[in-house]
Amino acid sequence: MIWQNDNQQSITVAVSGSGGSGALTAGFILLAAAQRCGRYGLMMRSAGPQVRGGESVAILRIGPSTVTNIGDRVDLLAALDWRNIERFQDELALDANSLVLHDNAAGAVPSGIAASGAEQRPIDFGRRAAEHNGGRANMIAVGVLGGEMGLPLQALLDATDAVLGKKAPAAVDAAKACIATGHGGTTAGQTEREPSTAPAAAKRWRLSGNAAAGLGALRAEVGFIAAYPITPASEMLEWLAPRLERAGGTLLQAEDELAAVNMLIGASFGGVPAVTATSGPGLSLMTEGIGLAVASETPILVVDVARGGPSTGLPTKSEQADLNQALYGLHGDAPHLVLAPLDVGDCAFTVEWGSRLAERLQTAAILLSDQALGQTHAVIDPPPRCPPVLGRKGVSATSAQALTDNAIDSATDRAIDSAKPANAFARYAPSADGISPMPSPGIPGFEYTADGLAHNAQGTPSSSASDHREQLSKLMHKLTAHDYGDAWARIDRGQLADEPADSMISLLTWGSSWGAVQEATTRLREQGAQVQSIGLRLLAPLQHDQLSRAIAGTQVLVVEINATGQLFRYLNAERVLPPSARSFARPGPLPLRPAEVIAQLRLQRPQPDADENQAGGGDEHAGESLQAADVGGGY
Amino acid sequence: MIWQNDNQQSITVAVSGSGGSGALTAGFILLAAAQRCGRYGLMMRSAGPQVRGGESVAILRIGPSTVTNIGDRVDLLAALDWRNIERFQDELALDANSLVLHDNAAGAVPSGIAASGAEQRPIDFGRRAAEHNGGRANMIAVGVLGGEMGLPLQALLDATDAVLGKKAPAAVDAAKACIATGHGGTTAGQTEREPSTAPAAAKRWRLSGNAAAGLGALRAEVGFIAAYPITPASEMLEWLAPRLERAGGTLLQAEDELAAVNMLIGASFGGVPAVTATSGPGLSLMTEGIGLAVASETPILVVDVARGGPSTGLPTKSEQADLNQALYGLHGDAPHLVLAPLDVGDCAFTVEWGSRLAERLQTAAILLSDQALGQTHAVIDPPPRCPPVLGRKGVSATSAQALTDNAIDSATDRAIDSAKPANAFARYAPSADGISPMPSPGIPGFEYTADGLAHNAQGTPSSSASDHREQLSKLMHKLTAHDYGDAWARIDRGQLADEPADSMISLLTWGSSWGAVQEATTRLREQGAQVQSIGLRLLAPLQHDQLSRAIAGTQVLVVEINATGQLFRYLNAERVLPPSARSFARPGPLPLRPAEVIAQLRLQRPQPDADENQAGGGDEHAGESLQAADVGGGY
Amino acid sequence: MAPAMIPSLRARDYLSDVKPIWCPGCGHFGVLSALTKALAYLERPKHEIAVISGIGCSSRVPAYLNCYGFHGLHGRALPLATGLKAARPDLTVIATGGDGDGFSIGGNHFLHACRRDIDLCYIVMDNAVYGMTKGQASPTTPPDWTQSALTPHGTGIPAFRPAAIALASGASFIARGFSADPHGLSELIARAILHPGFAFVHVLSPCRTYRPDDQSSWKQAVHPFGEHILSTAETAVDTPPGASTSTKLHVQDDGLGLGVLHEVARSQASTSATAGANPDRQAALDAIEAELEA
Amino acid sequence: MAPAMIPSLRARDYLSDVKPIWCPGCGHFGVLSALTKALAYLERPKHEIAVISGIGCSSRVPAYLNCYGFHGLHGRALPLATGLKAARPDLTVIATGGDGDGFSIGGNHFLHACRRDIDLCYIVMDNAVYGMTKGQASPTTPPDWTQSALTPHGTGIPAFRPAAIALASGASFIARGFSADPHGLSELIARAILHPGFAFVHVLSPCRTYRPDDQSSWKQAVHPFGEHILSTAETAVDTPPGASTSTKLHVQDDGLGLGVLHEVARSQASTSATAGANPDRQAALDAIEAELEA
Ligand SMILES: Cc1ncc(C[n+]2csc(CCOP(=O)(O)OP(=O)(O)O)c2C)c(N)n1
Ligand SMILES: Cc1ncc(C[n+]2csc(CCOP(=O)(O)OP(=O)(O)O)c2C)c(N)n1
Ligand code: SF4
Ligand code: SF4
Ligand SMILES: [Mg+2]
Ligand SMILES: [Mg+2]
Repeated sequence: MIWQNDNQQSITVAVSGSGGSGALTAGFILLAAAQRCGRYGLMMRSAGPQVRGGESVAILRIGPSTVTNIGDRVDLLAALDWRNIERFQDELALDANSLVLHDNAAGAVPSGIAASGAEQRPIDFGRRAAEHNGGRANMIAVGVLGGEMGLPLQALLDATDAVLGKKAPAAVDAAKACIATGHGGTTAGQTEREPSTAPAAAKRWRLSGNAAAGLGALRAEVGFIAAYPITPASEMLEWLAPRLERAGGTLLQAEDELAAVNMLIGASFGGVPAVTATSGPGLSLMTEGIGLAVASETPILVVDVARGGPSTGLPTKSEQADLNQALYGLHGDAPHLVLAPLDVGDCAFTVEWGSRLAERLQTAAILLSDQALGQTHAVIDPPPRCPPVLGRKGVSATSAQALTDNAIDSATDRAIDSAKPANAFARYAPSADGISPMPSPGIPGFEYTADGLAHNAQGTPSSSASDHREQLSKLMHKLTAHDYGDAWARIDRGQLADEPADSMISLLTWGSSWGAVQEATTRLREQGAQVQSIGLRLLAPLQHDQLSRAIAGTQVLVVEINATGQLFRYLNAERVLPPSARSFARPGPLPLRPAEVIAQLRLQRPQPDADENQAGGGDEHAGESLQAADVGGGY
Repeated sequence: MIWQNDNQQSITVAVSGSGGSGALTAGFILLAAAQRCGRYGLMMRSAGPQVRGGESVAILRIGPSTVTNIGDRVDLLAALDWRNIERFQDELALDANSLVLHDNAAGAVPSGIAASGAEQRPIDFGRRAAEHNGGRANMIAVGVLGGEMGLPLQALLDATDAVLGKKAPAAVDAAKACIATGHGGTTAGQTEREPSTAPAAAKRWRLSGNAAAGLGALRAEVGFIAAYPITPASEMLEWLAPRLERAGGTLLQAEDELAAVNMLIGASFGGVPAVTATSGPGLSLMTEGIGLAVASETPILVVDVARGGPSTGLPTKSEQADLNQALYGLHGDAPHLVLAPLDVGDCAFTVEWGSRLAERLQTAAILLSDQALGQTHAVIDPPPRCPPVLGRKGVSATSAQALTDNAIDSATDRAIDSAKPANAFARYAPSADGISPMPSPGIPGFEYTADGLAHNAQGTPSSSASDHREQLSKLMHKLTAHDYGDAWARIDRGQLADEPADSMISLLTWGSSWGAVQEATTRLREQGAQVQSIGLRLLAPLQHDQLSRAIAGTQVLVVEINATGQLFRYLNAERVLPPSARSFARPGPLPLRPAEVIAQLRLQRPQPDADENQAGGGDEHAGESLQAADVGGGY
Repeated sequence: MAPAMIPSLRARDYLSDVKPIWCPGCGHFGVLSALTKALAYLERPKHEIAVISGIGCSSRVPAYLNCYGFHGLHGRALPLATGLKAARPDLTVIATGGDGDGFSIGGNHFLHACRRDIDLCYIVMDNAVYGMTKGQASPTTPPDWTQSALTPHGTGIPAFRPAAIALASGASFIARGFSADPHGLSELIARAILHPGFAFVHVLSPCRTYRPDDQSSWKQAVHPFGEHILSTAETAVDTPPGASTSTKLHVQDDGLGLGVLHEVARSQASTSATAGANPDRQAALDAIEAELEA
Repeated sequence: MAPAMIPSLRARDYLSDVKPIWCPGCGHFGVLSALTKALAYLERPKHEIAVISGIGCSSRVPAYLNCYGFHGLHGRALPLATGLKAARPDLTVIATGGDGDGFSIGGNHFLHACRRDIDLCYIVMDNAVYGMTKGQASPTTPPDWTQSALTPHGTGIPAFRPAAIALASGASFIARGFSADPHGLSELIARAILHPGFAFVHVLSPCRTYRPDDQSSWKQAVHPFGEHILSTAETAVDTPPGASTSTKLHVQDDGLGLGVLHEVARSQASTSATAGANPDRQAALDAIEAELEA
């Protein structure tokens, strides 16, 4: 059954157990072992409501090429015990082709699991662990699963050192002994189903999306972080705390999110690129501050590792439902950047890009990660650096000479943009690209006061209509005039010619849904369909013309994990979708599966008497009938 | 020149002067006088940046029928002096048909004013005031203007008592003497140009939009208010403070907006309808709390008296730029109500309706007033009460009997919706209309814990996908299933048949822009155009079918005062507009004038080689080229 | 004034059937138990009680009781409770939460609730850590605690002193209890509920999971806070040295003294700017509308 | 320690050419003047100074200076200033604002800035009213002030005591000045700027427009705050009565005593959880990336 999950030759395994059973540790060792033998993989985890020590499940998918989502189903489940297993029923997705390894000593297979029709194979995890001094059932499971997955024993043992490294040597030895026992007992272990080893040069990284986001901040030369802990964003901050210090920078734990975002603005005003991370409730508290960053033209990046909403919502589970707030959540017209990474590794790329764009454009950037990216651990190829972006447009501070000359240039682009006026420096002077030079405190001759009140070019508060218009259009223009290059989206056109055929389907998505959508694309193509997938990385400003060109003439399905079709509505607001475009949106917290997307396309084959004109007068209700739950009407 | 401003026979006059000159007092007396003789009117005011005592202008428009906006131009300006008058140039809108009354003692007419071509008539306000002991120039101006406007002297004198009532009698007498002097000197006063007196029964009210909003809260039987002061919302609270006490209720000044919104939730949880008022920065701070009200199904109403944005923005000036935040500003999918009053009196109607809808639907309502409504004083017909809305769906608390019976009914609709379960009361039980009975603390047998975490029907936190979907769809369903009746919009179709002709133009707008749009409609009709105007009062949930029907087959222009066309984009997001619909959006702070709307329609006559297909592939850029400033791209 | 032995008989009647998510050994169990004991002692009917909380392990309390309850937003328990009490003075309103909830994100409301001195009982379960978000430093964490990955060198910031802040802000009742002493704690909670003003109960409530070693020492370290000299005079700042508990609080508090630390009469009559009863609402409305004609 | 007479010669060099929007006679003029005097006395180059404020009449100060400045959000001056100082320790960072800005909406940041004891000078121009929003009660407004339409019977809440809160929260320097005494005030501000920790300067700064009668009495009522006993020992709560200024602050402060109320050495070394210099950023990044292979 293994390697047959799909044409990608991947396998999905799960380890479940009650508090203290070590299901997650088992998962981490398997993932690290996959990394060690040139495979790719990812691991999601799910836990019950207990703060600590409750039941939990690790679900891993491992494959020979990049694994971007958890797949449709679980091939193999190792159940260490059955405590509260029904909580994970939906996540586990067992079926008649699955195999369940369980310990008879833990009781009968629960009816919910049995109902899946999965093959049941009792393995006495507990008894075999007891053979080793300090041995534990979860390590027997690692051995068994590793064998079934074709992971060589040595890789498992090395991975054990890497994962348990900080534990007492005796515990590590006991774990290794159990793993060997488990591995030896599997047929797979004996039939030498070793995966093809990847080229030695191709190093794989193992990290979570939160760590990748932290890495992106380091790559962007961020020098200041202030944040308030919140699930599921805290790990990004915890990853960064020691590393930012090594790279050179300051991290502050703020008293709340209001403080955090304003601290960022202070540091950035001081010339130091600044980032924070939060989740929905914190993002709500930051909106006033983000608006100040926009109006005062002080660059900041806010990473939202989204969880299920509304309100306190589902703190440990994922949903893509903060898009509305990220796009539209500021009072007044407050143009800013919104970006979203498309997979775990892309968190590094997109955070770096987002921070650099914010710096260049002197604005706030909101980056939408989510729990499904942030808390997923993956084995990936090292993610690329973001495209080059010019740095903050500054003023020359090197010499008194520069000041006598009143010359202003930028450390990075050398353009002379403005001259120091006799009186006050015109911090907000209009310019061709909408970007005004931004001196940092400490530079003589350019003293200015930043302001969140409507202001004139000098930054002096002004309520005149003309100043307001001038500054507003400067804020908008600098964002739209910038050339974002090709990174605005990932487009997978497969082997198709440049001009798409009329019968082509475009699967349009964003953020963590990309993986499943892209896999659906591949599978559909293999079934002969003409499909392309587009994952938007830059959500605002929308790259209207590029997107139009990319989807021109195709049938568009917009895929996302939220109840109201937030991306679909946004693209309609921007008038970029054809009237025939449809929405597939459903709430979280379950991760999107490729098969769901494929099933939607089946559902969406043009039906002659469809809902095209059901409402009066030429309007279109398209998409609404296709969404999960009753999401008609207008929110 | 008077009465000839337009076919509505209204007149617009302005009084300007430096700090302490009493320009605003003059305006208030003129408005009160208009009220006293059966006229309608409104008065806007504008002031310089000084906190107090700076220059200011009162602009009044008075007419024989309802006055909904300030008009296109100023007929008559009385300048008490010229200090910083250039600050008001844009607002004053003088032209060659205007008349400027000025005091030669205050210096020459400034070039900016003279350039308008207005007739200049020197009047020695100062000298004539000095003839009276304690006399002041502004009161001479009241007399002169009152005469020019055809207001009888007695009305002016009565109005003086009403407005200056609290001042020392000597000051009031001096004012009256000056007014008589000023009035006597006008030709109008002598030619008995008395306005036709309105039927004695028809009483006129004089109040600001903020006061009207306060009245709406009283009508809605609101019993609790907590708020933090902010311009331009404070006056609503200050109006309410003593009056809520009289009507029976509690008002608390909170330490900040975070506290205010959570205090509301507490009071409402206690069974007491609760309202707050704020402006953009405060609304930003309240978004997390509003989301809690949505998720915990605790009714609250938040009135946003919007000012110019972004950030601290233009605190004393108007803009309709908080629509995005009101619609989309909460994290997660958080369905709620968004409403906007259409004129000063409609603030009473819409606040009452919004509060009652929130109560009925157990959700948060955001009401978008703005500075142009809130701080405008108007003489109007008493606004109607909102349509009847059933009250909060409660439980019976009258007797132990009811409890033994486990019967639940509502004080208002008597439906038996749910029975007390053996264990915990299912506060969030699904029901046909999506509304679950909400007991107030104090009622035995229905104890429950409200929660902002995802929860099951009992309110117990749950992260299961099925509970999440069930509760989310309940939140959405209760809003869409409700029958909002006809109050969702004001539609002025004029004399047209029910089914609009193909050549008909629909002017679609919301909030404070309604007045100018509606007047433009009337004028265009008189020019032979087929025009209807639609002012949306209920913005979310959008009444998709009704709106579709109303605009079916027409050419739609969406009019609003913000830079990015927020309503236009929202209606596109909801796919309710035809592809030919266009946007006229420009930023504040200048009030919308009917002539601007008319000019836009001229601009928008179909141009053969229009921008219909300029971008690739069937998408539409419609509207963007028509907006003020450069608002392309996607925010 | 000290209530007699609290009968624990009916305490469990105040518990709902929702199972706590707390880790085994968590201090918050003791607080929950003390709270139910206090309610039973006071014989408050559960439907007349509302328990309001923020977010955190400690903030889960409302759902574990079968009173009315509200599990609100992180840091906002006090304004929610204030709104409820102001609108419904007939109810017994109790706010519960943690040190992060109350002193970090909720610090401003703590200040102003103390100032307002509204009749609430506020129980903070202080474990000097953010339990719920997995072990970051809270305001009451000692500056040299290095176990959080977010502050690997410790916060470097002296711990927040809740009682001193409450005193300086005007709370009229301040007590400190220990979750491992549920009887003593239930007595303090009962007195706090009875106190007609803002009654702050600071509870040392160890986090077994994230502060296991540091907080096991509390058991040895706690001690009674001097004598319970109760003054109905003004608060410390206006009181000569040596005269009142308030001064003791300033000069003797090591953060581990248990008991009532401060108790004075509530200093003001009302918490609301305006408040009125409702004899004939319609008549009042008619009169207000009539004024608009003038 | 007390600086010699402050030469007012170059003070005006710190003024921008933006005209204040303040009402004639507003106390804030005196504070602006004292601040420029202090800066001139300290001979700080204006480009090395950043003045950060919130929103309010008082918060307009930055634009009236020609230093670097930030006119931020209502209530958020302190976090903005904290972020700036943490990122740019080389700058002299001064925060200014009003009583509403600092003690009402900004109360939490006030608490935590005092605790953090970061090297900032925070000048609050307390007029016991919200000037900018036209005369509502602020936290420092006496409970019986009835002139605001929002609180027609007065707030009924005792006034907030900024110095006591600052002390309880851990500020290492607390002073009180009077705007009508710009020389004394400028000396206090200069000392506050020199103090290497969080230095809070509470300035009585009358609002001529909304508190004309109430605040004219301040001129008569202010008096020196005891002697300036400066202790470098710990703060009041751990100090026996009678030994330090801190105790005086608790027992003798009527809110009108001028001078340095409290001054101790800063209690901690750092304000940041982690902070590092940047010898070779790329090398560090490479090493961090390499660890991801393991
Ligand atoms: C606005 C917001 N910010 C952050 C969080 C994340 N959060 C939840 S609980 C908590 C801290 C809880 O600590 P404490 O109040 O001390 O309670 P404990 O868990 O220790 O009992 C935090 C930071 C949140 N829910 N909302
Ligand atoms: C979030 C937010 N809430 C409210 C306001 C309105 N507001 C502006 S200034 C101010 C009070 C200012 O009072 P204070 O800080 O004492 O300064 P003063 O004007 O008295 O000098 C308020 C409430 C705002 N700008 N932002
Ligand atoms: S994490 Fe700590 S505070 Fe939270 S339940 Fe566990 S022991 Fe208690
Ligand atoms: S309102 Fe008061 S505080 Fe504001 S400028 Fe005028 S006098 Fe000063
Ligand atoms: Mg805690
Ligand atoms: Mg003030």
